[in-house]
Amino acid sequence: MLELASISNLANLTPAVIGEAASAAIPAAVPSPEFAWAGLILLLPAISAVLCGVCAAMGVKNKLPGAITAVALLAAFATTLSLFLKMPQDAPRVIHLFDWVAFAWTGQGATWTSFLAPFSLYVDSLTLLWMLFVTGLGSLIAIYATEYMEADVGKGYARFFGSVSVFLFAMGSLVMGGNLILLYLGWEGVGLASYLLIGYFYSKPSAVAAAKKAFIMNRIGDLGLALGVFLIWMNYGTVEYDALFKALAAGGEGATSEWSKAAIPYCLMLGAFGKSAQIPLFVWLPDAMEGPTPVSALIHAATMVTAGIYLIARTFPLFALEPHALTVVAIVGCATALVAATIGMAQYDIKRVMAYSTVSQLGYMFLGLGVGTTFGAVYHVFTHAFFKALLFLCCGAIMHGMAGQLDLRKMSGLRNVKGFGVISWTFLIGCLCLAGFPFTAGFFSKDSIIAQAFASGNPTFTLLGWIALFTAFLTAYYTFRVWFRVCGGPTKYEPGDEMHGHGDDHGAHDHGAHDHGGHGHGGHGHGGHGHGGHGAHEWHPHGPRLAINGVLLLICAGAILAAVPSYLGEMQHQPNWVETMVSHSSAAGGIPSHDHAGGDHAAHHALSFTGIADVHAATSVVASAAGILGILVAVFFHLINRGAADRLRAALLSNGLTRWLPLALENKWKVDEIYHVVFRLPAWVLGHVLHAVDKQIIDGVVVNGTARLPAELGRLFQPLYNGALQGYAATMAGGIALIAAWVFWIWMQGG
Amino acid sequence: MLSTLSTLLLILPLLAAGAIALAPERLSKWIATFATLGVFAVSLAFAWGFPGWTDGSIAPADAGIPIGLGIQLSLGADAVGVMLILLTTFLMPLAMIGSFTAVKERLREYYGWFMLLEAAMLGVFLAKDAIVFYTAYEFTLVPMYFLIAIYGGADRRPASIKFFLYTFFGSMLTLAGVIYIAAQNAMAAGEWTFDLARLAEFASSMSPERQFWVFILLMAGFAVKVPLFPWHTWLPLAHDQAPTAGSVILAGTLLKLGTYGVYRIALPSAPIGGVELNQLLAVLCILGIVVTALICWVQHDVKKLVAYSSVSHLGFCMLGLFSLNSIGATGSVMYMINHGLSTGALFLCIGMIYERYHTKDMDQLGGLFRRMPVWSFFMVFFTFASLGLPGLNGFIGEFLCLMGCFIAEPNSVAGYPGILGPWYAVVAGSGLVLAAMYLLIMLGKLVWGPLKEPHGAEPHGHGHGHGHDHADGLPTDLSAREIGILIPLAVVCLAIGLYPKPMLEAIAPSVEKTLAAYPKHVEKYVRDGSLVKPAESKDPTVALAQPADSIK
Amino acid sequence: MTENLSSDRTQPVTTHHMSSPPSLTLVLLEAASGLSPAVQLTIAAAICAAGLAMLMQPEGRKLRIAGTVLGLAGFAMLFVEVLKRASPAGADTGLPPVFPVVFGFLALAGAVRMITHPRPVFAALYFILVVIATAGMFLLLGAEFMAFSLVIVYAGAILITYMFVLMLAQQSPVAGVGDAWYDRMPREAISAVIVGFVMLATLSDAYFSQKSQDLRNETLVRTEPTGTAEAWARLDQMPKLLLETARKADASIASVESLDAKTGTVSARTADGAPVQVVLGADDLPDNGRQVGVDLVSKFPAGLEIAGVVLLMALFGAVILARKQIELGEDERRGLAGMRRLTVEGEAGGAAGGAR
Amino acid sequence: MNTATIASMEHSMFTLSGTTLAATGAQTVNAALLVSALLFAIGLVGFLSRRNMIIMFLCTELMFQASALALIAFGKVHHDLSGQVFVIFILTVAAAEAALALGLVVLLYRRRETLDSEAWSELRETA
Repeated sequence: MLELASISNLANLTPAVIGEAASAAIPAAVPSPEFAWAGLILLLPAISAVLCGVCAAMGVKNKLPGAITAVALLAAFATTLSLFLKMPQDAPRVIHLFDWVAFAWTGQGATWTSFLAPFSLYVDSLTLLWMLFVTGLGSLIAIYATEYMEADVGKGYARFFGSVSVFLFAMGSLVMGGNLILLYLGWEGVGLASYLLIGYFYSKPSAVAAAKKAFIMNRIGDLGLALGVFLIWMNYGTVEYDALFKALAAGGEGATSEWSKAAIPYCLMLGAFGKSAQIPLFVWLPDAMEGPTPVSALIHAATMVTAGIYLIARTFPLFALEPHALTVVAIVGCATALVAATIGMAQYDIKRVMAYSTVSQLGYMFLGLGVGTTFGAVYHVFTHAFFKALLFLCCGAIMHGMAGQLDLRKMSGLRNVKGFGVISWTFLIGCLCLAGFPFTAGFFSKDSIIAQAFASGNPTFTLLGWIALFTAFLTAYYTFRVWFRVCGGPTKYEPGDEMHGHGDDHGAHDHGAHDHGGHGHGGHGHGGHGHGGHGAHEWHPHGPRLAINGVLLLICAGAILAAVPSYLGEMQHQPNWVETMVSHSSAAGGIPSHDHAGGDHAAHHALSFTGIADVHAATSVVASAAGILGILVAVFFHLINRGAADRLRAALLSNGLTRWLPLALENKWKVDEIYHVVFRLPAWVLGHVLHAVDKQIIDGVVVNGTARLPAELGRLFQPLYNGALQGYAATMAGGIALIAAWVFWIWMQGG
Repeated sequence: MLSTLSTLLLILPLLAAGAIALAPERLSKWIATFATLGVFAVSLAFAWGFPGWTDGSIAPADAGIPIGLGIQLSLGADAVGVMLILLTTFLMPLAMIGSFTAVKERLREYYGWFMLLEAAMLGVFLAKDAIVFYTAYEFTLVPMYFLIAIYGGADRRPASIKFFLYTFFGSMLTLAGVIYIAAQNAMAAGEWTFDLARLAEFASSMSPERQFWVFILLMAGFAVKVPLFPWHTWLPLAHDQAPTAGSVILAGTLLKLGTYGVYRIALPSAPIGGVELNQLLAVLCILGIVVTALICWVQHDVKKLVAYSSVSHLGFCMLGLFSLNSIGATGSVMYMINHGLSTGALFLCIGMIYERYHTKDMDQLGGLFRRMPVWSFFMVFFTFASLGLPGLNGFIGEFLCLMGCFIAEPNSVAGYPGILGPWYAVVAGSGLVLAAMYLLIMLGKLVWGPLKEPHGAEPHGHGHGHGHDHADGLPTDLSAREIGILIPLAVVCLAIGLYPKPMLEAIAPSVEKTLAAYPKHVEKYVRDGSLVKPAESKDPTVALAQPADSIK
Repeated sequence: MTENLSSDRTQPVTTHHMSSPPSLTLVLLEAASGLSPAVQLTIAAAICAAGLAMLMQPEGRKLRIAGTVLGLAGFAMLFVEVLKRASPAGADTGLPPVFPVVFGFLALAGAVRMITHPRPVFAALYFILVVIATAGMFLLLGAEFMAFSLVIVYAGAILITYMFVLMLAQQSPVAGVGDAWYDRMPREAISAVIVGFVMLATLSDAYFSQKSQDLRNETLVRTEPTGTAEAWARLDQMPKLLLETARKADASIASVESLDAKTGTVSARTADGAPVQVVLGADDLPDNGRQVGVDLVSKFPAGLEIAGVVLLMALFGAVILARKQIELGEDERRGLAGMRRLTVEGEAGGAAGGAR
Repeated sequence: MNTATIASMEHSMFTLSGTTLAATGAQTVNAALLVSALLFAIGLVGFLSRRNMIIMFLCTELMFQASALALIAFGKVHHDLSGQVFVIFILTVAAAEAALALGLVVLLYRRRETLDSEAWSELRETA
């Protein structure tokens, strides 16, 4: 028994070993043309996008685009659900829809003689899991948005829903695509949708800049992904998952250079970090909050940003081949989690707090992947999708009701305001989940990640585990800072400056038109938007109506129910549902052996001070403690003694030694500025220099100089052409004389 | 039948030019439009009956009409040529229709020159004979010169002169190379021929030094035309000054004459030179990609920006070709076509703006989405097509070009010995990011943001007026005619993006034929480090003996 | 005038050379004789050129005198050198050929004076001197017809035209002070002289190199029989003259049958039909004018026609030019009306020219 | 005997005092050629250096003279009268040229009131 345990422990030490064992375990895919209707999951959003485009072109002035999208997404969700129910999950299924990129050549000695990337779906339990919450949350948020965006009906409404549909299509092909090229299509497609939606309020320069930034940051990641794809094809001759896993299982025949294999995970990692806003590339996500809040909820919290986790989970066998890759993932994830959490503590814009919290939670997920629990990571993706979407939607609802107010210093005690009850209490649920309050979904998922960090026994991972625990404390603190500030305390609020949110941008650039629209939709308090800053006296907050409240409740239920698999798992002593799903997928290699034999080893684990033998149990206790501690700190600073927070800040600022801390946090560690100075500015200057070089030197000196050379040579002789007859005559006569002289003296003498 | 069609392709535009010259001026645009549509139909018929889609052969295979000195007036193309022909004939009617309101005087000359231009361009793609190729290749300069010089912007004179002289200068060297090969061939074979296939066959058997120099000569003209990096300076100027339709054709097709020339003449004729200079050329491509992308970043003139982006994009295209493997070269050909479509469309979009506001300065324009949502839709669409969004046309070519470059490493795992390798692709790949950067900056300034219009150009009142606000009779947003031009382009872009397989399958065999001589040379190059100088050439006697040999 | 003086001085120079008393010229010549013939000729040409260049300077009488001396010395050197080459070896005991030298000096002096004289009318008159001297050279070369027609056509016709034009164009043809500035100032004399020098050196070397000299001498001798035969053949083409000439030799001749061009023997018949043979002498040849006339119409009929056409066209052209009304530009009209010109260029050109 | 005929013909015409002063044919030819070369050079110099258009034309006439002399001299060398015939043509051309050129000069003079050839310099590059 002891021997077995130590072996399994050793196995845990080096993920590579797990990986090799696991990659062989991925069953071959079964071609399943009978499930071709699964293509509807992609087709429906695409159709919806086209219809929305038609609506925009026709100038439809009602909520038709929203309805189309909501219906299409619901239908896609239904299709996904039925696929989930009908498809046996013993082995992945490949559903070939049509040939997309495909060509072959004779090769002349080349190992690979074709490049095939059909438009096919690779459906396994991981795919289904992802698609379930993508389409599910997608449809819910679309419904939410039908109400949320109603001020824009007839203006940007169709554009909004068209972009959402495009997003769902792209996300679908990202997740369901049967090869890396299709994944790349989805990868960039979600980038496009994200670009369009962040820049939805296009009149706001900040929104446009944020959209641009998001796309460009993502592009850097995309480049990494593309390089990874090149490497994969180079080594394995295929970009299709099924063939790739087969090749991996066979030991990767054809692979000759080690570096090219070793580089694969790092390239893919870069792509994942870009899309999921991890440390080098995380700065775009907070800025992305310029988009409408449903978008933030759907794309920038629940679904798109988890694509990086999906990518690593999907290609986990490749990561498993390279021993250090997962460590890097873990370190980056953990660092991101900590940094983002620290920034989140000091932000006043509640949406930004949520954005940094998203970055931080994504860091957890990467940590989970890195320390070797794909299950933990995926489970956290799953729970996070619900509770973070919930949190964003709550923020959105508050913003919707408070005329774009997002500053937590300017709102208080909203729970008592009429119409904000549902928001406040669902918000609380979301916060509890995020803070990892015991027995919420977030608690279980986060715990499984932290526990694995300790359980692996690797000292690096243990350190990361401690950091993660600390981060959990910070998370709880900043989460409840928001809640106590906004929903707790005495009731007090002031309206937004109309510079945020959906209605305001039109107010900003087109007052006349908006006043019209605003009054046209009057009758439910929306007129207040129209007046905005002008008529603050008449302003009063208005609560959301059915669509928003209903969706909030539904998602809240989802966030709560997300914990159910864990309960079931604990009670029935079997792997929980998500774990089962993950273990049937390509990410199976990252699931730690689940027998509690690890307990035998407990004496050595880092949390042994708790006295609990089981690492998981010990982690649960410590993490709960950290979370509750964080909440208590928040209670002190933001509910009981709100002045204390400001005093603390002032005290820190007044001390020269600690002065940097609040400043750094409030200024987001100046990462944007550093990037600007280190990358953007030099490139910009270089651009100007190169432009000058191009214009002055290449074109001016070299090209024009060459062209001017004959002219200048001619100008040398120009004085000869003085217009005087005799000048020409002299030249002619002199020429003749010289020719004659040459003829007589040289030519004839020589001859 | 096929040869009749190919002849018809050449003759129809010429006839149309004649008709335009004779007919009343008000009919010019209609003759041009229907002639180009007719040519498009003929080219479709040609493509339909074209037998070489699957095997990379050149059709029709007729010998052609001898016109003395071994020159054969023979027409034919491989699959790549046919695709470029289709691209040309597809873009021409759009360019013609797009000129209806933009050009208001000297219509007869305008459309007449375009007809001649089309004939010349088709002549290049259809040529099987080096002299026919060269004649048509050079003749494209004449109409384009006049189109820029007469109908261009404020700086049209220097732009047109530079365009003409620069490209002409380059192609003189190409002609020298062609004639050198032909002369050598005539000396060896005893009779003159300019048949491209036979010349290539002969040239690729010449001594390494000769191939090296011949390749340089041949490349000289094409490098200017493409344009490769340090020889690109005529392009932004010409694009900036050319009328919209001229820019469309310039970007869409004329630049492809250069890439097609490399593909069809330079690479197959002197494989040793191609291998020997491969790294240098790839470095130039990459420099072009990165440098011009950075230059794009600081442009204020949107047309110049797109023009510089052409240089950057064609860097990708040539990089793919110079990767010397099927993947890269197939991607390169895809890129040629897709660059023609998306950049051509971008120029059309910019032309539409220019017609309305008479400025291309991005500092004076902004937030046009508010004013022109339909235009903005197309602008965004084609911008994303241009920056290689998967699902649109630009992606697959770009991806394959980079991939081809990436896998072309000396000890390739994929069994493709190549000369380039991952580092080249990584640096070139930064072009992807930079492309996103400058194109999105362009969108951010032009389409998004607060509305900004040049002073005095603002139409009456507020809101999305659909009245005829501009003095030119153009509506605020696009007219039906303009939408009608852009929709076919958008549809084709989308179609290629969603189903590129037929094109790829047709391109791959042709490309492989063109590059047939390369694998063995590349292998030798990788082994010896050089083809021109053998590894043991440090011995001075050998080094001396080598050129002497080659002279014989 | 100086020219006449110098031509007087010519004789002693050449004689000195022949009889070798020391003089500066001789010393120079002696020194030069050590050089190769081509170099000697070139040096002589250079001396001529230098003299001419000095002569052309409008100011400085001393300079012009020096130029005259130098030019004459150069001419003399050239003549000596050239004539020496023509003489067969050891034949320099005889006197120098007077007439060619005299005519030559006259022609050259006239030409030099023509291009240096500030007054166009005098230049034209000096040109007449050149024409007459050249006609003398023509006579020496046996071209009497051309000599006289040259005098008649040039001196008689063409020069008169020039005179007319000069009269027309020159407001004050004889007012010495009022000479136009452009007549007094040579234009870039030095460069012109250099060009002329190169031309002269080349030509003289080409003419008088030993090779061409030998060739010419040989040709002169070799072609003489052919020339004589051709002369007789020309007589044969003129039956009337032939008969006349034959009658002069033998009055009994009634008709000429044939002329042997090689020997100049005429086969003729008397009135009664008896055959007579007469050998004609050199004096019996037709004169140069007749011979040239025969050659002109028999050898160059087309040229003759074309010459006629050219003259006709010149006539037409002259008529048209004479009838042409000058369309004056605004500027010229203002100028003629005594107003200030509008364009600066005319002013500047005139002013700059005047300063020169 | 026949070879002597032509030579004696000349002597018969220009013998002043016996044979002493008589030049041989070769000497005359040389002198004529020299004079021709000099006349040509002087004419050229004159053409290039004189500003008066009429004098310039006179200088061209001088060069015509020079070439005529050379032609006749070479005709003498070859005992061929074609040289003299060509001189007739030269005279023709000279006459025609004089007629036209002087007409032109008159026209030019009437335009600018000067015979200075530099008054007409419109061919100058003005850059």
